[in-house]
Amino acid sequence: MTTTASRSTIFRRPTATKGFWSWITTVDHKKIGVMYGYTAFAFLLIGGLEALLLRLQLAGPEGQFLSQAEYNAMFTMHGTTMVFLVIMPMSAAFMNYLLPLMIGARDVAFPRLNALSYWIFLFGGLFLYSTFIFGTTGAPAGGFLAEEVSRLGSAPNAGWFGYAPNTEPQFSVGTVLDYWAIGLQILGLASLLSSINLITTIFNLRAKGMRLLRMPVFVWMSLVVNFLLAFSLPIIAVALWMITFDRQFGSQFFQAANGGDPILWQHLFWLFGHPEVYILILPAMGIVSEVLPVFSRKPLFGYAAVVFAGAAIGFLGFGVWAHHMFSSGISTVAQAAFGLSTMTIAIPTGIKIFNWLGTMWMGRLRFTTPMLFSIGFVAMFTIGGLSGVTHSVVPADWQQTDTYYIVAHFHYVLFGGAIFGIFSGLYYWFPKLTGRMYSERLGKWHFWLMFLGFNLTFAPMHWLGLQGMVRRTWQYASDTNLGPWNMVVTIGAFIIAASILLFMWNWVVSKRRGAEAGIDPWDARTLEWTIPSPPPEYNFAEIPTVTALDDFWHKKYSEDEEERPVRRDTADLLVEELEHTGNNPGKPIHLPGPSYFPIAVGLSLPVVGYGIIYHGEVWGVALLAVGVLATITSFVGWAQEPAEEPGEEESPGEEH
Amino acid sequence: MSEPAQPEAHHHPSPRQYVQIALLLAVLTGIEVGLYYTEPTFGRLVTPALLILAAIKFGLVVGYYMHLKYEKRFLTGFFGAGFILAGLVYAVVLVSVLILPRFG
Amino acid sequence: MADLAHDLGHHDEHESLGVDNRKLAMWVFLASEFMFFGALISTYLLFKGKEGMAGPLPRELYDIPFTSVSSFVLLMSSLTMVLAHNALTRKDQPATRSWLLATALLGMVFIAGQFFEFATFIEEGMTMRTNAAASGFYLLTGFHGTHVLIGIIMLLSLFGISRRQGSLSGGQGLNLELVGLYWHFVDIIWIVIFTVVYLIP
Amino acid sequence: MSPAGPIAEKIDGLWWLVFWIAAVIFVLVQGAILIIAFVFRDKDGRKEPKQIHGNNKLEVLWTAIPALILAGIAVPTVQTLFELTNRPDSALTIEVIGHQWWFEYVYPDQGINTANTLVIPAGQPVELIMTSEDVLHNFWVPQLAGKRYLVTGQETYLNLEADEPGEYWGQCAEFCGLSHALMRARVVALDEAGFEQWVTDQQQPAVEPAAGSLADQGKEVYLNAGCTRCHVIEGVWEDVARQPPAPDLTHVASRSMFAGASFEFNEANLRTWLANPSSMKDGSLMPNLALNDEEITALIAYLETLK
Repeated sequence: MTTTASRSTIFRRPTATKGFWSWITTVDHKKIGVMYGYTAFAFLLIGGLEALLLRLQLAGPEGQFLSQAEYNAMFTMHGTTMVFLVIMPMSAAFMNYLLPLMIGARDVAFPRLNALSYWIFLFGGLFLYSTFIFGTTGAPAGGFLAEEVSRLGSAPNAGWFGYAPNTEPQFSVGTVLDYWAIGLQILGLASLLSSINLITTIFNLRAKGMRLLRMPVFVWMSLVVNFLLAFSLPIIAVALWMITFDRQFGSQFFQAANGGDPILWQHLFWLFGHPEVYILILPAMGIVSEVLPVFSRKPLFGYAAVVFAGAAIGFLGFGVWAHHMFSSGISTVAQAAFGLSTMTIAIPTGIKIFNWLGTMWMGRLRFTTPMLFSIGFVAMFTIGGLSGVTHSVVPADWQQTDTYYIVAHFHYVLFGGAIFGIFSGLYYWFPKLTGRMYSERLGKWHFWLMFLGFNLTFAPMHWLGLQGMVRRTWQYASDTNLGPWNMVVTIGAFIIAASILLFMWNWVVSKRRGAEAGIDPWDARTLEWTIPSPPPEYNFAEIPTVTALDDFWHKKYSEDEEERPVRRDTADLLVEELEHTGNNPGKPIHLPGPSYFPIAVGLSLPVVGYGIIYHGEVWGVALLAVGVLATITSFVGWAQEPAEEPGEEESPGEEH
Repeated sequence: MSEPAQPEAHHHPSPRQYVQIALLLAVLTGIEVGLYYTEPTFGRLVTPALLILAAIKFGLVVGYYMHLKYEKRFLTGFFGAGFILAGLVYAVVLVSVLILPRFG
Repeated sequence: MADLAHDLGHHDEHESLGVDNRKLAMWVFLASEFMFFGALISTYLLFKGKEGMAGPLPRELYDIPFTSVSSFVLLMSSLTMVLAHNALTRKDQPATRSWLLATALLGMVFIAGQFFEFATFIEEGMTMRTNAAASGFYLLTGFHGTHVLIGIIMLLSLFGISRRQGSLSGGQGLNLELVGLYWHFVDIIWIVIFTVVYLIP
Repeated sequence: MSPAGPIAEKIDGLWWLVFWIAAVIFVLVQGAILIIAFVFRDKDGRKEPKQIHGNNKLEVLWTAIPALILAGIAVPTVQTLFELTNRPDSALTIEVIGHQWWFEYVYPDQGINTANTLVIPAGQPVELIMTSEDVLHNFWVPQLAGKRYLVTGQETYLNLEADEPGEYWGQCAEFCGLSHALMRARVVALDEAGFEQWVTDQQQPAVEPAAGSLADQGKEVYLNAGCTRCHVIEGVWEDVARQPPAPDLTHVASRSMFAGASFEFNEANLRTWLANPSSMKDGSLMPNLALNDEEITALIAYLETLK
């Protein structure tokens, strides 16, 4: 260790590159991506379980399966988990793992910041779920409970949107909503840090020659998503600070009696909320735009149109938020304006759908599982989009908002859209991740079973909503004829659960015993298929130079006079050579060393969270102090630790 | 904006220029505070004047102290994007909560 | 001004926008901070003029001369910050350190001014709990103060590194520039706050 | 959806217009997907596809056509929107106040205060001026009009009209806490004469029970078991400790539903309710007064006389 850095090593810098310890201190974007993926999948199972409990309660009229408190906790946690702990981190898994590979970089711009984002996310999620152990709730002030709220019921119970004033201390007694507010605050911070990291990576670490309009569409969609994250998360951070101060320090932001304005919460929440739902859907759109061309053996139809449509959706996302509030009594002029702006968003979405159809037109379609999921995405997302347009018509929305019609809409868009897109991506990049092929038969079973279950579950919700079934209702009267269709929905939900089990079985078995996949099983078009799978830690032995969009395809194929691709005779040789050089690079490659500090900061933030919640007690204040101190010392320690870019003059010999 | 002196080739404002800019900022702040006290007389004119002064100070600090004037164009683009987006979005919030309810 | 630290090693292999990663990240972070402070400022503006609220309103208690002095202090700290940065480009380490310290001290004077102002308001009966406008005011100025505090910690750690290592070079040089950007940003936010919150009726 | 009033009909008309446009697009797009999947599937001998990159004419086309369709939808949307939200001048105004888990209706001109069941004249526009005492609620009767929030500290307006006399069901549509599902609304539309009769009945003070009867004992229980802390019965007990007061019981029997219009006003439901209110509506603000059976029987007898 050279003199300059000696003081920084209070304890020796971690050097493990294998085994458990290497995962804890890793800064490798691939390991972080894998960890994001597995954590998100674990939360998907938990969120799915919550959904099944909800469906059992609603299977028949006047159900008694869950108590009112438990039902409210389950639907809130289902919403919060699926949005913040499943789709966002799963998109982060794809972005972290694939962005550097697709743009020809060795790692993200700030590897340790990337690790920090993951650890803050993980411990933020665990902090949120610790409400089931420590959280307390009860009847509103002055109310009486039928019986003590069970552990299952002591979780945030004011909806994933947490409308004020129901979240005020006098209506939400106990600590569960503090867990919700501070948990989301920590998760928001994780996404904000990773968005800044990825924006810098996309702009500054592209392969030579890869101009912006030569980047794969998934990279473009990630760029738009990260800008949406960077600009929308601060808004929810302010809103969450306001509700935390209202609950903990008695501020009057949403106390209507003393000047506060409950509608302000809705404005701030949905100002973040709508860009948020585009953050959930755009990565899946990016995945579909990568999968469709490969299995149609045709370039993406209208690349520039798809990219600009994505950017337009991202930007317009900031101008439509009040369509969630049409019936909340905002002025008629505002309702008209937001209704029209919501309609304009349907146009770029339409462009994307037509361009996907254009991609498949005249293609040579191979119906592998990723292709099936992508076509499923296009079909189901169209239904979600169309039902979305029907409630941009304001008077119609007065009938539809807060009913199961809206539940159907956003499940068609989020489940039919994002989850289908994510499964398409998981199957598509499975060979790259593991070096083995998944079982096509199991994959198809999984798709058709999920497709059936999905439609059985969410199609009936459209007319349930139109017949007057209200959202978040613990039960519905027996004289309304909503019972039969609700039973169908419950059965559908269990079919989806079965299909998820099929996926898990396929994943676990094929990871070990799947057939060898090689580096380019799909004869694909983007850079991540030019390196060995699973990719070595340094990704590219030689940073590639890119001359055109879908450069790898053009290296493998030339075009005859009818513009039909003809495989170059050198193509197979090229693929073998890429595999060979990929595995043994010429010169040694410097890689940023692992570090303790990301996990240290990640651990100290929830301690601050507990401190804020229990600042009333002495040990709460102590916790707060310890947490803040730990955060600062970890950051200061981090600043001392040289990031160890290869160009460091004084310490070329540092271990890596 | 008044340009005290054409910045030399290596586009670093010299310390002397920094001090000049600082003085200019101080003067502008003084004018702002002065305007505050004339509020009863000028009435409606004060608010726009204060906003313009604030904008000038904003521009001075961002342009010279944060060196945005000499940086590449897209940095101004990112920073401007955040500023304009915030301005637009919160203007709409303020309008729809404070002004539009009057129209019913 | 060219980056203080020469572009680090692997930049030439990549198609980049020609700005160092950390500087690009800082500018994007500052852009997103606009949304943060924008939300706080617009919340205060919403509640500022509301009738029918209990207790003293912030605008009744403002002490404009006192606040304009602390605004002046923050403006001057921007000057000392930029002089520190200028000194570093001339490799004049002692001057850099003294200007850094000056900036941190001015920052602390500003924070002291804020605490004093909060103390007088609380004495006059306006706390976080009095009414929505007061809550908005405290949250806004509180978060701005916290950002100034974080800036001071960064300035002092730079000062510490510079004293211990005798000089700021390579990566740390760029860090000084980034802390400078952050500090100026906190200053221009205060310029907006001072005008919109304090001065405009 | 079966609308039963002019406002709901306009909304329904608009909905079906947009629905059929969406249905047509649905058939076109899904059809295209199926055809593409079938025609261009990878059968053996199929040549490599032409590497088409895009077609600007097509791009312009499928940007313009959706824009035109949406413009077509936008015009009736804005028209209907402004039409339905202008406040009618000659309408019966009723104040609706939201509480945790029941709707309170005050008829300012007629001086009536009732709960759970909203009685309106058929064929006449009615304007609801709404606010809430605690959290956000959302008054919605699907057959008569769209839904509108009840916002704490603010007034919101909703126009309502029923063509024919009859009973129309509604519910609170905005999550408002533990018993949100049991906060229902029952709207009864009466013809002209019926409504006049109802108003005069409601304006009378409470019926005096016959001295010494079971109902009379019930009245005693009401007076000293603690009910008077929250419930008003005109002519018996008016000033109430708890502000805002609980539902006005002067004509409770005339409403045929109670506790957020979620339970039939019959002997069995009343008995369980009076024995332990939170067992039926979790989190209910009505305490368990630990009444014994006789007191409950007497109380029920008295309540049933309050037509």
